[in-house]
Parts: sequence; C-alpha cells; structure tokens
Amino acid sequence: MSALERLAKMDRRVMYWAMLLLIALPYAVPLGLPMQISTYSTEFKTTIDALAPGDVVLVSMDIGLGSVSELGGGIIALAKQLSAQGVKVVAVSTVAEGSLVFDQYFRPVLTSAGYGYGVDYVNLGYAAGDETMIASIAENMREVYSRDYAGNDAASLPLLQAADDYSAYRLVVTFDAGTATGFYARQWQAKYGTPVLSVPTAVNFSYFYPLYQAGSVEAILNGPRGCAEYEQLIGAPGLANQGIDALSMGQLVVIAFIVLGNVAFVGERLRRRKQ
Amino acid sequence: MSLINRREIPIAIGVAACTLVIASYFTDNASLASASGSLQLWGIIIAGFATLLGLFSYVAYNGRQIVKKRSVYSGVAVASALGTIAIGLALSPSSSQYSWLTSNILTPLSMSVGSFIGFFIVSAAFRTFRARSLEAGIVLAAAAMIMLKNMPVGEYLLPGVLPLGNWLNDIVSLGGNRGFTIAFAVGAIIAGVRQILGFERGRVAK
Amino acid sequence: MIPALESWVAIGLTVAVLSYVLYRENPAYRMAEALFVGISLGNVVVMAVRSLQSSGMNPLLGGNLTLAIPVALGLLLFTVYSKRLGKLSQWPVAVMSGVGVGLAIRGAAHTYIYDQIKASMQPVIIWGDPMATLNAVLVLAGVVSTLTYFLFTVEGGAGGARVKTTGRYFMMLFFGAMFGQVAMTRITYITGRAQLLVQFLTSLLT
Amino acid sequence: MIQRIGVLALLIFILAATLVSLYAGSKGRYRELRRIPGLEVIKEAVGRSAEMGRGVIFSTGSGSGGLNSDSAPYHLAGLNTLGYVANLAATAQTPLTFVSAYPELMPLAQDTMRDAYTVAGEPEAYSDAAVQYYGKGWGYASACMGRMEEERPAAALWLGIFWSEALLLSETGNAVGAFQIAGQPDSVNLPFQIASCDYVLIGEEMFVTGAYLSGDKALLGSVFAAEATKVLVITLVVGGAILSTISVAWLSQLLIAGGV
Repeated sequence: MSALERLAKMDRRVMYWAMLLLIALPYAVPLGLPMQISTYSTEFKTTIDALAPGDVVLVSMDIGLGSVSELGGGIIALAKQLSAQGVKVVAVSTVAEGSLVFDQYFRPVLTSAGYGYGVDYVNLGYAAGDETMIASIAENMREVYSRDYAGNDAASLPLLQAADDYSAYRLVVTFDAGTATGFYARQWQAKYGTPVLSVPTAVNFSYFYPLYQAGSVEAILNGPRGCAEYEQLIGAPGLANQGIDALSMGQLVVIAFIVLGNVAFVGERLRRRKQ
Repeated sequence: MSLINRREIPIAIGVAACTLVIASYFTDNASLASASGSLQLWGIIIAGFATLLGLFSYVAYNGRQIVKKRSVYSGVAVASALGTIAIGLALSPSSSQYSWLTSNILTPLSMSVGSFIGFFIVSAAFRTFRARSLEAGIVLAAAAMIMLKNMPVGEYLLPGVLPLGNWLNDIVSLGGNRGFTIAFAVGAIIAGVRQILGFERGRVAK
Repeated sequence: MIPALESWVAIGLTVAVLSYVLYRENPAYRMAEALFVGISLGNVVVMAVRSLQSSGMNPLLGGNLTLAIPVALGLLLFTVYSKRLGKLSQWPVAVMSGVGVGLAIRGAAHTYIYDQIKASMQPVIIWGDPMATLNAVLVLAGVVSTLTYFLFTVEGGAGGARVKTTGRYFMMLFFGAMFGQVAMTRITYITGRAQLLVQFLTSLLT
Repeated sequence: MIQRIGVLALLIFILAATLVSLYAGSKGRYRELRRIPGLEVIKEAVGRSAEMGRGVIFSTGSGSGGLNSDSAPYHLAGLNTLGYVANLAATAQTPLTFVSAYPELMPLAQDTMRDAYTVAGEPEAYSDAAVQYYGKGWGYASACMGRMEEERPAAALWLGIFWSEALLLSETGNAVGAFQIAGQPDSVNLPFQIASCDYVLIGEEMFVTGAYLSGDKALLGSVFAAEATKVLVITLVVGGAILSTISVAWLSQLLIAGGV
C-alpha cells in the first residue's frame, strides 16, 4: 500500500488526538490572538445600553449544558451589563437544562451585584411545549408558571406579579441552541412588536440571519466569536476570549486534514493514471 | 367497526385542533385566541403523560435486557433514571442533591458526549471533502472559507478573508438559503395537510 | 493542591467518555453511556412531570375543570398496551399533532415563505452601485434557481436542467458555508473539555 | 377582524391547491416525479442488510420538539417512510429497530409497523419491542450509538429532523459500516449528514417520499400543489424585483401591509 493510500485510509484516532492536543494548547499557554469587532456585536451592546434602571427584560435560557462552552462568556457578560444598569430580569427556558445554566452562570453575577430574588430577578425555570409555551406566556405568564423553578408560589414573587404578560417586558434576550429565536420572532415580535435579541450558537447564526435581515430579530451575536467581541465591548474579556483562541486552533486542524485528504485523493489519482 | 377503531375520529380531532390553531393566528378574536391557547396548553399536559408512557417502555426494554442478557449496563441505565426521578420529584429539581447530580454528573457526561461532534467533524470532513466533482469542490471551498473567516488568526493567514467570507455568508449563500427554506416550508405545509387528513400513513405500507 | 471531589468525578467521567473516540469502545465507556442515558432521561421525566403539575394538575385541582379533558386524553395514551383498546391512544396523539401541524403551517407560511418573498423583492439594478447590483442579482438568481431545482414534475428541457444544476450549486455553496459556520459551534464542545482537563492537570502539578 | 391578510391569502392558495390536487390525483390526473436517488436506494439498502444478516435502524431524530411543536410534519414524514421500510424489512426478513426521541411517536410507529408487517404477510415477525425510547437530545443520540455498536446494523435511515445529534448518529453509523440515507429540512445540520451519509434527501425531497415510494395517485396529485406554489413564489419574487427596480412600489407595499 503506497504512502498516499495509507494517508487516505488514516485511522480516525490520529485526527481525534491531534484535535484534542492542539485545542488544549491555548489553555495551557495563552496565545492572545488579536480580533476585529463586528457590527453585529456593537449593535447588540448599544441596544442593551438603551435600557433604563427598573426596566424588565425576559431572559430565555434555551441552551443545554453542552452549549455553555460556546455561550458561557456571553451569558456572564450580559448579566454584568444588565446588573450594572439596574435592569430587572425574569428568566424562563424551553430546554430542560436551561434553568440549571441560568443558576450556574447568570445568577452569581446578579447576586454579587446585590440583586434580591423575587424583587429584582426571578428564575421560572423550564416549561414543556416549546412554541406552545412561548405563545402562552406572552398572553398570561402565570397560566404556565403557577410556581417558579424553586417551587415558590407565584403569589410570593412581586416581580412576577408586575410582569405578567408581554406588555411588561422592554425586550427578550434568548440564548439559543435551537429554534427559540424563531418562536419568539413569531409569537412575541410578530404578534406584539416586542424586540427580540438572539445569542445563537454559531450553528444557528446563519439559520436566524434571514430573520435578523427581515427585521424580526432586533440584534444578534455570532456565536462564541460574538460573545468574545461583546466581552471586549463591555471591557470584561473572560471565558469567551480564552475559548476563541482554542477554537481557532480547532478549526485550523479541520482545515489541515481537509487539505491532507485532498493531497491523498489527488495524489492517488495521478499515481493510478501513471500506471 | 366499533367506535374505538374508526380512523375518522383521530382525523377529526387533528383537523379541529389544527384549524383552530391556524385560525387564531389570523384573527384578533379573543375567544379564538384563548381556545387556541388552551389547546396548546392541552398539548403540554398530554406531552407530560406521554413522557411517563415513554418511561414505562424504557424500563420494560431495559428490564428485558437485564433478565435475558444479564446486562449490567441496562441495570445502570434503569437505576440511574429512576434515581434521578426519585430525587427530582421527592426533593424538587432545585434541591442541592439534584443540582449536585446535574452539575457534577450530568453536565460532564453531556458535554463529553457533545464533544464527539467536534471530533466527528474532522473525520467526516477528511473522508468526504475531497474535490472529486465541481459540486464537492464548492462545498469544500465554502466551508474552508467560512472557517478561516471565523478565526481571528484567519485574517492574518489570508488577508481580506473577513470581507470575502462575510460576502459569501451574507450574500452569495442567501439565495440558496432562501430558496431551500421556501421550498421546504411549502413541502411542510402540504405534507402537514396530507398528514392531518390521514392521507399519508396507512397508504405507503400497501 | 488536591482538587475537590467534584472535579475528580468530572474528570473521571470525561476520560471514560472520551476513551470511546481516543481509544475504542470499552466497559468504562459503556458504563458512562448507560449512566448518561439514564440520568438525562430521568431529567426529561422530572421536567415533564413538574410541567404537568404546574400547568395541569395544580390548576385542575384549583378548580379549572376544563383541564380534566387533556388529563383524560393523556391517560388514554396508556391504552396502547391493550389489543382491543389500542386505537384509543391515537386520540391524544391526534390533539398533539393537530396543534403541532397547525403551529408549523401558520409559522412556515408567515416566517419561512411570506417574509422571505417580501425580503426578496429588492431592486435588481441599483443605479451607480455595481457591487450592490451584483449582490442583488446573485441573491435573486440563487432564490429562483434553487426553487426551480425543487420542481419535481417540470423538466424544462436543456435550459431547465441547467437552471436546476445552478440551483444545486447555489445550495451546495450555502451548505458549505453553513458547515464552516456550524463547525465553530461544534468545536467549542471540545474546547470546554480541553479547558477542564488542562485546569485539572495544572491544579495537580502546582 | 382579520389580521395578516397577505399571509392568509397565501395560505388559502396553498390549502385550496392541495385539496383540489389531492382530489384530481385520486381521479388519475397527476404528473410523474423526476428520479430522486436517495429514495431509489432504500430498497437496495434493506436488501443489502438482509444479505449481510445485519439489521436496519430507523429514527426521525430529536430536533426542536415532538408532535406538539412545529417539527410535527417532519416526524410524521419520517414515520410515513417507516411504513415502506417496514414492509421491505418484513419481506426480506431482516430485523428493523425504530428509535423515537419523543414518546408520543411510539403509538404511531407501532401502529405503522404492525400494519406493514401484516400487509407483508409476516404479522408474527413484528413485536412492540422494535419501537424504543431513550429520551431526547444527546441522551437519545448516545443510546442510539450504543445500539449501533451492539447490533452493527447494515443500513441506517435518518428521516425526520436532526440537530446537533445528526453527526453523532451518522458518523457512528459510518464507523460500524452501515449504508446510510438521511433526509431532513434543517439547513443547519443537513451539511453534516451530507458529509457523513451515503445519500441525502435535501429539504423538500423528503416530503414527496410517500408519493414517490407508494405511487399512490392522490399523493402524486398533491405534489402539483407544491409545484404551483413554487411557481407562484418565483413569479412574485421576480415580478417584485423588477417592479421595485423601476421604483414601482405598490406590490411590495401591499405585501408589507398584508404581513402585519
């Protein structure tokens, strides 16, 4: 078997080891690669800047724990900006693990900024039904959530009493690994005009780009890169910036093996034509 | 044929529910909106019961594996499911025990299985992205271009890749995106009508 | 500095799962897989039951008697196990698919067809701006040729075939760009694990 | 008071075209479909798995939700093809396993497979255990991977809606040597199935499966409604573009007003 044939039939594990080691490198030795800020991120930050103290926003945690490695930096950055501006937060989720993500990443920033539970922020947790649920809470929040995530009755949460339907919310921010952005665009923005901001995983950025272009989505961040730019815009580089360098290494490995795959393929075809 | 087995009844239920949900979207009539809202709420409630049905089937299947094949893994699969349910319902999901379970066992497992997807991208791309035809070449070139665009270091490897990549992503692929989206949406609506009217399922098996 | 119990558990589970791709299938991986499937199903059941209580049972017991209907329909699902009554389980399923197909039809018609048509009606020639004109032509050509590709019963002779092939190339370009964009997300699933492993090793060594 | 009148008009056009063409089709008036490679090879794939004495695995994916979400038509389209595949598997006497990510799909899948095995004359070959449920998302994908490692199926059909689980399923299917056919409308994850499966049904191609495989006249007739709608969209898009080029804005104004 010629060298090229062996290259073409390379064992998968060689690629997987190369991927893991090169991605781990920036975490061991910080690379600090430079980055240009895109207009999407600047527009996202200025939209949040416009919020006044006392305004209420709906934060929809529609990502599982698996997506935190991508959007964790963005979650923490949004919590920092909202708490710095005294904006009140009501959190919901269309994903079973979403309420855990809120508790582990969003809540600590709020509590360290002195936010009181039930008055300044509420975590209502997960409710099944996807688009059904999102359509229902716009009309009547307490019909779907008679209790919050921790089991406290709705009556004991003053913030939930005040913010019972769409009219109480200045805007919606969804951290989205699925189609929640589409649900909110249809059931909140199209129906009631409430601006929808989306922080999709990079996967979903192109998926929702037509909605952003058509005006159904107000502002959008481009996955982990958008979160890293947003971190720099609010002057708090953290989880996302560290992840971006590791991400660059990962994508370089993919491109390298695509090139290798083609070298093997083209080389083999030339060799066979010569025989 | 007794009332129970008549196919027309589930079809009638489906048509009624579907028509009501659609109609409420096109009128601002309050009673229609609340009827559609409560119908969607019914969907949530039935989904809850369906999950219990799914749990029985899961326990039954794994139970058979334990008996027939002495499978330790099926034992762990059943025990961990029932254990999670016991803690989650008896102590509520926000209890410290449940959040310890989810953040220290479920999260690492979930993220590690998720990382397979990143690894599998390399082996799939290596095997398939070979310039064997113009079409395969287009997919390969577009993928590589966008990956370079999304990397801060990409701008230094290939100057101008950011504007070019944004142009490819926002303009050139927009036409294909829209055409594909419109086509599948048309297909989904018509297939939805066939499915609700009961035209589809029984026929293909003949 | 000896890391806490939680990080030993997280590392142990991560290594057991990653051993499947970095080495091969083995008992440690099979055990971690059984644990993951069990706990994640348990979590789904807990969330479904909580949602069933908060949207269904509590309001029903609190006097909203119309909710007896979805609860009854939900119980009908369990007739699936009986030969004689089995078809009754189609009734609650029909409510769900009626709601789902209704949501799909109204959503697809508005967001995925109507809004896309509206957004595509841009001027094709922008006087004095050749680049914007090229972009407009590219988007329009992409939409029209991709839609033509999906005409299943219209051949259109040689010309039609060429438009369809162009449509297929536009779509492949869109899928390639999507692959590149999505790869970024998928690779972040690995970066999370790599970060955990590096942090664990450094905490052991320092 | 009617709202979103423009969207309603579009929807009424599609629904009317569908009902008329279903009726016309059942009376024999329909057009033949062009060849769709992905659907031609389904029979081959099941045959191959029978020769190799290895089974077939089929799933409609996890995607964004189950039957009470807007993913319902995709799961139902996948279940529709399950009937045809179950018929082939019963005749070829090769084991067929259906894994569902949503419990409400199980009664439909069991009903479809029971009918198909009966029609193929093998009612006793079917057992309810062939339809399994392991939750959704990555938990479901991990269970499917385990089943494929254990049973090493020779054919895998992923027809429905798949999100990030798509590559978990199809790259494992490739590793165990399965012949894979995928089909789904989700443009985010379809590229990964294109990269790791042998054949892929692109978007709307999966919705003509029933008509293509069964040759049922009414279903073939209803394809005309999709063709008519796409021609209407092309006309509106091209017409709108030309009109707005010569700055005649009434058509786009009309559509904007109709969308609110």
